[in-house]
Amino acid sequence: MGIDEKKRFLDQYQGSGMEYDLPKDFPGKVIPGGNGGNIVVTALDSVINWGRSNSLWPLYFGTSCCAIEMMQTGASKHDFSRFGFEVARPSPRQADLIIIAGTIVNKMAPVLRRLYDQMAEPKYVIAMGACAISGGPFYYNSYSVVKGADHVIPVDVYIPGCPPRPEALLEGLILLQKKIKTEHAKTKVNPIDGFDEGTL
Amino acid sequence: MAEIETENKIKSEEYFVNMGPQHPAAHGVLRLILTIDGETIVNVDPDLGYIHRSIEKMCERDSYQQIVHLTDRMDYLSSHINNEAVCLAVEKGLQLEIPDRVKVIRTILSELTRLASHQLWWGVMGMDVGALTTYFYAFRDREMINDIFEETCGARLTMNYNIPGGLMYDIHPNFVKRVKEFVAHFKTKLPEYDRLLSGNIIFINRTKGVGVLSREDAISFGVSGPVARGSGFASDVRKRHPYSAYDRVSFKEIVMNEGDTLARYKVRILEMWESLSIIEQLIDNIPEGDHLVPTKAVIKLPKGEFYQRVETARGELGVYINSDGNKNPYRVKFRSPGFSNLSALNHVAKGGKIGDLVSIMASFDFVIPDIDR
Amino acid sequence: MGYEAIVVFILAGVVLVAGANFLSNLISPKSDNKQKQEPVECGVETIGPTWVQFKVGYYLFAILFLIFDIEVAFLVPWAVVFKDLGTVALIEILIFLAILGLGLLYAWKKGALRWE
Amino acid sequence: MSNEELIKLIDTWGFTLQTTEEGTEFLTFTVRKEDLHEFCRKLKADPATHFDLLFCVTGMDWGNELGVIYHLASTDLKHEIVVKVMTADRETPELDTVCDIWRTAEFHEMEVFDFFGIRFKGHPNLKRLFLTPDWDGYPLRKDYVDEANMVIK
Repeated sequence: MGIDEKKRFLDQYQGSGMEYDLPKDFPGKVIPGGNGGNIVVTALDSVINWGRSNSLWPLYFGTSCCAIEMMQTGASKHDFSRFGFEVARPSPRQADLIIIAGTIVNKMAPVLRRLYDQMAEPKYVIAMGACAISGGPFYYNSYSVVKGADHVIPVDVYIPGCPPRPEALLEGLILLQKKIKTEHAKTKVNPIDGFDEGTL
Repeated sequence: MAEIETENKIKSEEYFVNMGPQHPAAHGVLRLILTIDGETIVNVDPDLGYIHRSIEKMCERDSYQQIVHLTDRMDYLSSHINNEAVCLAVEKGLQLEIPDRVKVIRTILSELTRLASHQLWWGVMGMDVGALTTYFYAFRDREMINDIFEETCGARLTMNYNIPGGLMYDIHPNFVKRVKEFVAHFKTKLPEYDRLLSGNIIFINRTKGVGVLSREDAISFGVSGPVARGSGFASDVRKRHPYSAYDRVSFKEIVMNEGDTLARYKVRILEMWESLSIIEQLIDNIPEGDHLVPTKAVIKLPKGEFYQRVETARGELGVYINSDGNKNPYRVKFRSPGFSNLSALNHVAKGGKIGDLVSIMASFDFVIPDIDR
Repeated sequence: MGYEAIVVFILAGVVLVAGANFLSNLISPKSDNKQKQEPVECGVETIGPTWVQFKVGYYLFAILFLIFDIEVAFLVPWAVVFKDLGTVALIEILIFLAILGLGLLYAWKKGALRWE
Repeated sequence: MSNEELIKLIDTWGFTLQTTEEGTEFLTFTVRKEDLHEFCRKLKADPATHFDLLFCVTGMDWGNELGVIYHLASTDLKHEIVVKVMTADRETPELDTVCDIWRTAEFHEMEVFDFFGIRFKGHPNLKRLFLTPDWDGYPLRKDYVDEANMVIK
């Protein structure tokens, strides 16, 4: 089946009135997420987005093994301060970005949701590692793992790997910066508004 | 003139503070509910489970090869040693004879894991006590070990290089060369660690005489690892129950009797030297032989209980497998070093300041998924 | 005569502060919910009453720091001009320092700095 | 002290015990529920045995009994034994605590209560350590079923 028949579903248009053209056999339901991308960006927006994307402050949020790879990325060899992520803040009030590095457990989910709510707008979320994407190695037979952090908060960038290499995390961070650069202040919707947790 | 006691001494109430799941000094998601009066801590009550991933329940439905992959997500800083623990337990159950080559390689990789874990601990302890540069020094050297692991085992952190019966594949041709390079490099860097932090007067004031754990309490709390050896309780599993190639290497077990945070710090620093000397003794004469004893695809342990303990960077990890003869175990219990060490935290931190609690926790070197499993 | 610098200085201060606040309110998206107002305590809600009478030592330390902070604020203009004021200014400042030093000694002896 | 001497000494204490050595590498005593506390206290207090290190506490569900397995070691006499205790009552299983003998048992017994539901008489603050307080059921029991969270494979 060639590419054009099964049109690859790449971008979710948000708020610009364009209908999603879903391929017929698309299994899941589309949850409107993200801050809207690929919209023509005015001059003011490009300045704002340039400033915002190059100075994202991550939150100290490492639950398990991926946190070690995040620390490696923060250290000297794979330095993520080359992209402006260096200032990691412990308090959600001063952070723009949560890198969910590790497994989210049922007991931790309300904590993560509360931290996300207490962050100032505009805020972004990176799900780092297989556990944050879908529960990872703990998907089967585990009674306490939330199968994916997007059951708790809307996620912008997913980084696969268990744990992902520092280069993979850097690539995810750059992807997030690209996404921010295409934001449009007028039609920017807070991702939490249309967010539903979905079933297991 | 004596300090005049004011008649109406202003009474201050105790209140609760969460040193909660998301806290820079918590090294993960450990929540401590502190009852404090001003700065002094009255009681530390841990509330765990924020990273409890029910590994023991999963093990009851996994085959033995699959259990090995779960253990390095438990104490991810000594992941190789955890894998080795489960593999040794399964090999003990099957009475498998492991070739010498595998034993020596496993020991070298265990010591490299211990070094990597102690490096990270040293970097983060400095950061917890306020010295940020130690973080960058430690992680610079840790990257070299990660490169060695990546080349030989394929993964940097959670390397599932061990399988019951030996190693997944043989070591990389230039493994020996790179390990020698690393050992030579790190021998010049370890004194730099000492110069950077050990002699610093602020660091000494923050750690000397802070969080003293006496030997009887260390035993009564079942504490193990560098925390126990800092209080004079010699609990090194590599000496008491040697496994793999530890019986053919000579190394000193470092025991200090002061029992305070500085003693625990010194024990780990000197242990790094011991690990380096162990690697040096083994790296040159890795015996020839095959790297794997082939086992059946579906491993069935005979009926009975098997207990294997290993010395991880944090203490004694015990793997208790109760098998009733079919392909997945009846019950698996991991005796986690962090969990027993945590039971001593309240006793040690009581009466100190909040700042002391941070340096005590850094010296206990908790890894929270190891506590929560 | 010479006051323009101060006016420019004040203007720059006001413009910078007001501008930063106003601009950030203008372009930042807003979202308000109940949990955003709650105090941040490591991701969980606070335990027990938070408006409690805590240790008075904090207040004493803060007051002592404040005194010596203001003292430095007085020293700075003096330090700029004391060269051409001669020894008279020096004696005055020494008296000023002595008085505050006496205050510190008194607080020290009263045990304000002891933390137990 | 070797296992035989241990067996002889412990028999002189007059507890009804089953001692076995097959299927495990440790000398295992299965003691009755009622005299668990007394047996453990003697094990630590008696200078000849002096088991002062409790290094592993394992909750067990043997199908119809619930129980706890204590791995004990003596740091100076260098010998190790395993003490097992069972209770057939699955609704409100109740055992004596040993946390006044070994301080670490306080945490381990909280864990066993959390996963198996075995209450320990005399434990200072027995509460759920890992799971949320309103969690129903005890996960590590064999008959635990939880369709909401668990994807069985």
